Amino acid sequence: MAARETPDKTLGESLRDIGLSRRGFLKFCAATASMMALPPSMAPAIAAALEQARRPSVIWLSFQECTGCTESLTRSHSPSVEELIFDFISLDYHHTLQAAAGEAAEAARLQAMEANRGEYLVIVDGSIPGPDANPGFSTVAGHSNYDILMETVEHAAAVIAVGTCAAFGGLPQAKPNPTGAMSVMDLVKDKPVINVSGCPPIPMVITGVLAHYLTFGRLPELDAYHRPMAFYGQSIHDRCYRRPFYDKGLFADSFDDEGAKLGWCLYRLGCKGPTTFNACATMRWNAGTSWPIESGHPCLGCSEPSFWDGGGFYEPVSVPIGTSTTTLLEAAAVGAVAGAGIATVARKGKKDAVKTRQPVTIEELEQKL
Amino acid sequence: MNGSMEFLLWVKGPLFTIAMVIFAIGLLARLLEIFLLGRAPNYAEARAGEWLPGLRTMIARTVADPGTFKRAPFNVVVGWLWHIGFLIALLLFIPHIELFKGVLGLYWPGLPNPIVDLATGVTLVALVATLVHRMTHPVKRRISTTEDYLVWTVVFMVVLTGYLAYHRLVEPYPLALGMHILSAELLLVLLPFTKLTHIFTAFIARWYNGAAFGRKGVQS
Amino acid sequence: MTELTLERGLAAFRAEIDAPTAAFFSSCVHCGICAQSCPFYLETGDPKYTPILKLEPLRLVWEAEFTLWGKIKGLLGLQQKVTDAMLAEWEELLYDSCSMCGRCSMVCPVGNDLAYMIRKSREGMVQAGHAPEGLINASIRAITTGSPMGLQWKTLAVQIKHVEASTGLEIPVDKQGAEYMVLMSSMEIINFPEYLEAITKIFDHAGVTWTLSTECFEATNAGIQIGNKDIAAQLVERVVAAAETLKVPKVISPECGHAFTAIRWEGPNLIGRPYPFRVFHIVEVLEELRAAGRLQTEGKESDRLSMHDPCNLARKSGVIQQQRNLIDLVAEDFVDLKEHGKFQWCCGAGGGVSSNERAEELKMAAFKRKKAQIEEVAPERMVTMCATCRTQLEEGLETFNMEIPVIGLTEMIAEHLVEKPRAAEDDAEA
Amino acid sequence: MSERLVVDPITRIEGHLRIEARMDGSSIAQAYSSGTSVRGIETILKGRDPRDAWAFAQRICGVCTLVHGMASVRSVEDALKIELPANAQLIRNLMIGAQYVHDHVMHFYHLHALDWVDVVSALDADPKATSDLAQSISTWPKSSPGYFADTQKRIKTFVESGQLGIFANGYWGHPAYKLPPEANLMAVAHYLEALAWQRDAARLHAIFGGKNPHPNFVVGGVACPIDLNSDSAINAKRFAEVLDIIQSMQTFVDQVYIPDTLAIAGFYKDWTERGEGLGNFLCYGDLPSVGSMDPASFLFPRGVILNRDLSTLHEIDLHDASQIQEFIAHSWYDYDAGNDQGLHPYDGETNLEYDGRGGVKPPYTQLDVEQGYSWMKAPRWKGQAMEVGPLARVLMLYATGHAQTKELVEMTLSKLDLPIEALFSTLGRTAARTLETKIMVDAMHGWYEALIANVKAGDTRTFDDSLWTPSSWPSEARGAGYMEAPRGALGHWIVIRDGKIANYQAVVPSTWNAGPRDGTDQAGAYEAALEDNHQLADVKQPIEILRTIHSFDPCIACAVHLTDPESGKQLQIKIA
Amino acid sequence: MSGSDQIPVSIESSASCSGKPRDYGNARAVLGQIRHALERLIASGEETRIDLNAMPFGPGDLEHLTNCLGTGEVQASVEALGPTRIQETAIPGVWLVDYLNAENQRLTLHIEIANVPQILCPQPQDLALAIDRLDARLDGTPAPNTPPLSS
Repeated sequence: MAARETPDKTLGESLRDIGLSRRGFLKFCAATASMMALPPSMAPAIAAALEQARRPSVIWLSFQECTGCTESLTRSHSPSVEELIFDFISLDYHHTLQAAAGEAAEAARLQAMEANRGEYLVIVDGSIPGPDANPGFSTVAGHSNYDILMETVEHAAAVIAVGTCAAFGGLPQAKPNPTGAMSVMDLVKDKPVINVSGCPPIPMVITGVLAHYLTFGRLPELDAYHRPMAFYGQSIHDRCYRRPFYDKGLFADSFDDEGAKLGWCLYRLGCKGPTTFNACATMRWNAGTSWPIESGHPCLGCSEPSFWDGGGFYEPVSVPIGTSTTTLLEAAAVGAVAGAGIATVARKGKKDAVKTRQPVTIEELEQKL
Repeated sequence: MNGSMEFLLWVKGPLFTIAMVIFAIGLLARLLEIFLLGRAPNYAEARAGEWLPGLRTMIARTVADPGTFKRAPFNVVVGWLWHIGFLIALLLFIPHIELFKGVLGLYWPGLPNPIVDLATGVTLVALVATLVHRMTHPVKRRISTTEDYLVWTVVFMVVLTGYLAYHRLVEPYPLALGMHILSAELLLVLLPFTKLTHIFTAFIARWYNGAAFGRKGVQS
Repeated sequence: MTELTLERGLAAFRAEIDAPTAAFFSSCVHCGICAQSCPFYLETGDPKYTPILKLEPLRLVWEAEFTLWGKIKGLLGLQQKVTDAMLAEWEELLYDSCSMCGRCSMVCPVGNDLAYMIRKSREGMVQAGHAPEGLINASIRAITTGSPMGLQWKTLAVQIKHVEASTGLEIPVDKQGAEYMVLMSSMEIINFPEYLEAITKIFDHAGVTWTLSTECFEATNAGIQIGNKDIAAQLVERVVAAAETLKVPKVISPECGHAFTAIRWEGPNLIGRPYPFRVFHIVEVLEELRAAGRLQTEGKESDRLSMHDPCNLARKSGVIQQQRNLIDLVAEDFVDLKEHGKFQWCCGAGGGVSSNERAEELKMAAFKRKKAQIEEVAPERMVTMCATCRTQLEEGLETFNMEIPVIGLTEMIAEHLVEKPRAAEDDAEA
Repeated sequence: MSERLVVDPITRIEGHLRIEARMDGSSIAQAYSSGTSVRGIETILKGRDPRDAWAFAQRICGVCTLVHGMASVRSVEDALKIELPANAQLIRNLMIGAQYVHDHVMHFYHLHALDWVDVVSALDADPKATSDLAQSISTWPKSSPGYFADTQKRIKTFVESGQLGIFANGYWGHPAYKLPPEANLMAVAHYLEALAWQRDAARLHAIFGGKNPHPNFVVGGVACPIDLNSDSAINAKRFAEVLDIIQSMQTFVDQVYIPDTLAIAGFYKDWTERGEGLGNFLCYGDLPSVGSMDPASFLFPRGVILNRDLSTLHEIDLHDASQIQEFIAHSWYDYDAGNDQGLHPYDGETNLEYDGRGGVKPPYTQLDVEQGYSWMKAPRWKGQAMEVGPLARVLMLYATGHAQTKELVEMTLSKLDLPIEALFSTLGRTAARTLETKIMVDAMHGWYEALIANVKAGDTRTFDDSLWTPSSWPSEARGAGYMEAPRGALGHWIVIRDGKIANYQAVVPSTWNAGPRDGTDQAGAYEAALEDNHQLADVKQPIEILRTIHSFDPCIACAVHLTDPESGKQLQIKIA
Repeated sequence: MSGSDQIPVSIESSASCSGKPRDYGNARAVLGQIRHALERLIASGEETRIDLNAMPFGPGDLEHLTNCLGTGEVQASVEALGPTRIQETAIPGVWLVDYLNAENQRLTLHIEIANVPQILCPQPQDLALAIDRLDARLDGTPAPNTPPLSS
């Protein structure tokens, strides 16, 4: 049963094998283009590419995580998670979904690495206690997360860091970072790393990135944070349907006031949309049902690095972090003391000047003639 | 590693606090430096009180007398334009109001962004004009110091980075926003130690002026 | 043997700096608008005459010794120091090219009172030995002779005789208990004897009791002009002593701008106590008489008149409407210069410039501003109420070949007084 | 020393769990449960805004996704004495209900089923016979022979591709698999259907909370306003969507989940004879019908059952320092005042200490179970280990005479022909989960109707802003936020000082269940259950361990606590 | 079962595009885009597809857009990988193409500005086989394992 042969069918072929017509294939390509945030005119290119593509092996490593990213993946509807794992990729190691446990599970990982050397994709969710942290902070099968990661990525084609923990360190790395948590790109330097950030990421973005790799065999265009531009190229704020209210200066001040009910901008309630780059505003969540701002809650900014330490979730973006009025009053007091000091010295200088002042006399003036 | 976001959080966090602390220390020091010097008693019989004319001058001096307007229209108009534009952007842009609310607990209604945006654009143009004026007008060129150019640069940077960030003309955005906040912090830090203090002391100066003249029966 | 030194100068600067000065220097944004209000800059076009620049020595002392930032700069060795050479260079800027007219104080957008600081700067300049020769001479003369022009009582006594002869009225001298003690300026005594005649007539007409003092007849104050409070105080003390001796409740300053501000505004502070009497400019007194209906005039001047407000009287002392009310009494065709009152332009001679021979050229240059103003309204004659201004106007207009006579307001009033009923006069004489 | 059997990773769970078992022949003599990953969220929470806490706490777990956020906002609300608008409580109940139904169904099909269902065996099934089987147990429409043939073909294509993906290296063909091929095929078909169904179920969270996983909450209510006339609020269209989702949940539970559970259970009745464990059960109670957290209005009652004694229910006080305590005798932590005592969560500490507390340097093959062997603490109620979760709740409901529960339990027992004692077992636990899902989905209709009634009566309040601003808070406050999470009793304890979090401790279901031994060598629930009558058919393929462990639905990320940065304890060298 | 059916459901006026002007109407921008696309179609025959999933629509925007476009005469459905529903709008040449998966969840929603939506056209590869297939049927032996044509 564990026998393994290199699959020799392309994705296009296997799709037709399960009864997909050419129209169906066309439709699939249209949906894929949409999912990859590509213009619909790209569908033919996708079709051509898919005729060449094969099911790649994917190894999913879970480290310091909450499984939210996996849960999110299961919410993907285009393609669905079952289509993804049965038709498009070979998910050879994934703690939450795989049947095998213990030694058998670890063996599955090693087999996949061996059979697909240099070609498999590694997906990581969760941060990793760095090489300087206590390796005991997070282990699987007795091995530290760090060792497992480095061992697994060594012969990988590319690494996809799914979720903000894997991409940027996320929650474990939030101050004071008790476990020395690090992101994948902090640790993996010699492989292409794609960050699919979000807490969790939008499921369609996870599958969209996979689809892109699957379709074109290369990484999509990435931004400065190694995130695919197609999804993270624009801010929530710029694509938010409430943006016109922001521009008009109409804001909700509470969660069920008139403004909230009328869908006014949530900036005042702390929305991090202006500094957050993600596709929530267009792709939305759970089959387009809604997204946080549509459901009345300000954006937390979860796809951005260090968002946990980026100031209170209910403080507007422009409010500084941790500057207290008390500090300022103290500073003002120090300033008052300093000013008083300077003034006292100056006054003394002035007084002395007055006291020791010699009146000008005619004789003195005459000398100047 | 996470570059611009870390930069943003740093400028929004510790650096902002540092800037505000330097600002508060510097400003208080400056104000006390002034007030503690005091004035000598005046024994001459006053023609009128000091307070009212002083207060009037504080406000009235904002508007140039017609003669000055005629002789230096550029100075007056451009000065007005960028001051007003700057104040609109500073005080009536919603994110700034939220900042004041967050730091001072005071808030007021803002203006729709397109208006603020327009004001900011005008301010930028006017600021460039002031620089050209400073470099070409004989008097201004003669009296300008390094500080004048430094202060101009900082003020211009504040407005420019704000404009760039708002229009997202610099990527990544946290970098753009961070630059804006950083230049604003630079402005805050420089404020008490440069001519920027006039934001506060001009009103004191005007009061003294108005009071001195008012005492003699002239509304200055 | 003491001498004036840089150290004394710096100490004087230091002693002069007060809260307003600090507020002013803190606020300057180098906008250059003060230049646009300075006749010396406007008419020469030389930016070094920009008013704020004239204050650089005082500003440097303030920055170095009165500010946190200056202290820090000092520690870093970045703070510029005031040197003797600098003060020497600034002497021209602080004396020759500034009449302390205060117009810049009126337009500075941040509200800096620049004239106030020029006055303070001059204190330091004198202590450092950097005052113009002309003003030093005037000061020495004023102290030693009682008049900056070296005038003696006997000269005035001759004038008194003249006036008494031509008017038939007695000029009261050293008369205790008079309402007013009248002060004169040397310039008036020498150049405009008609002034004494005029007030004699007017006071007689209005029935005002007044007196001159042999102890002190001179109100001008060279100490104010050179900018030294020691000399200025000595000169003020003479006035105060005379007024106290004669027990007058009121003292009238002559038609001389700086004399008025010296005695009216600076005097009490120079001697460190309030006066036991009040001080008026003659124009104020005349206006008071007019308002009380005590001036009966007849006939009006029919030619086109305009008026020059002396800076010290108008902008710096708030006497603006009074002279207009008075001129309306006697003139049909009066037209104000476009900028007048508190926004008037200086004639160029004030603040000691006229006593500073070396500044002659600048003084005439500055006058061009006034000239242009006069040309704008094209009057047939100019009226003013300050001997220095009047001299400068006359000289200036002559230099530029403008045939516009200048007259004093007081004389003009005197000329229009209704003759006392002949009968009564005759009776009296009889 | 006898050989230790190690299962690590335990897969098809949330988080990182390791089981070590000391074998006595083929029987488990002693079992040790270890959480092997730590993040430090409680430590990270210190000093932050209590209103933000829910978002941090929620990330304790993405499977439970709602529960920690809920417990967190409740802890702040308890501390500040905020009473919710009734609508907010009802919306929260609906969200909790959706969480239960979603979570339990996914657990059964995607995490637990492969312990009972042999996927490979399904290839041998006759689609027609499968169809007959399906139709005999349920009216679920997707039961045609063609449907099962398609499913079979799909699996076949998949298997023949040579890439087995998630099914690679399963214990296929293990003698412990007892289902006939047709039942296996039916279950595999439902495995796939449930994957599709759960996507729809999760949409309820998206409607009220903006997304799932990790929907949004606010202290003082819910973030979504209600306004029937607004596009941008919960309006009539949204309500209709909610009702659709509830109905689709109900249909699936009634027609698929319950019949499948019973059908599969029928083949594994021997699993009612093992895996009981402690016999002590604890519930905090939950699902109020009013705005306040009044236990009297709870659907799930509160109490403790000791030694299977359903006749005596013991009261719980979450604030009582002597009742709930956490011990660390075998955990990689240090307590400032000594490691032998227990600490009530208000005073709880989380100082990481791996090396000094017996942590074995990785890579390791065996933990030092004499010392610390887990990142989980050992919570105790009055010193006693407790089991929490669906079985505890169903027993509480049964003991308090909840009519629907009694009916469901009796129906189940009679269908399977089992005595009531059968509940105290691995299979009993799994069945209890199914039964409470039914109770929950029915209750959701009631909350929905109550919500609609309020809105129709003109009450659209969803948020109480009276204590929103930190300046309106007392300088010090403490509160316990609790809920019945799908995996059991969950509590968050918060201490607020000057508007900031001074201390934060979560004692979670999987800490109760998966925690290690305490100082008196009292085993945790997993350990006790594994020590109850477990013989392994093949020690190389310890499927029996997976069955019992999975019956608890482990959620290990939840269970693991974290550091205290101020103490710097990690750096201290302990002198023994 | 519930009272939701008694809740008054407010529906925006569907008759005209002007309707209630919305404050955040991104629909309006798309309508402008459609207009330009129509011009291109008429001028040069160039077809345009707009992916509405990529639009930052607020609640109600899509309804506004579809209400404005109205309903035309042609409706079609393609059963492949779940249904795809094609609806002509009241504007000739403007089609709504709604791609759904087997669970009726939307994969993506396109507006096509074309004479005939692409998915309705026979695919070239299928067309190449058309004669063979017809011949096979004429022979009475339908070729096995051929993808079903949409009916």
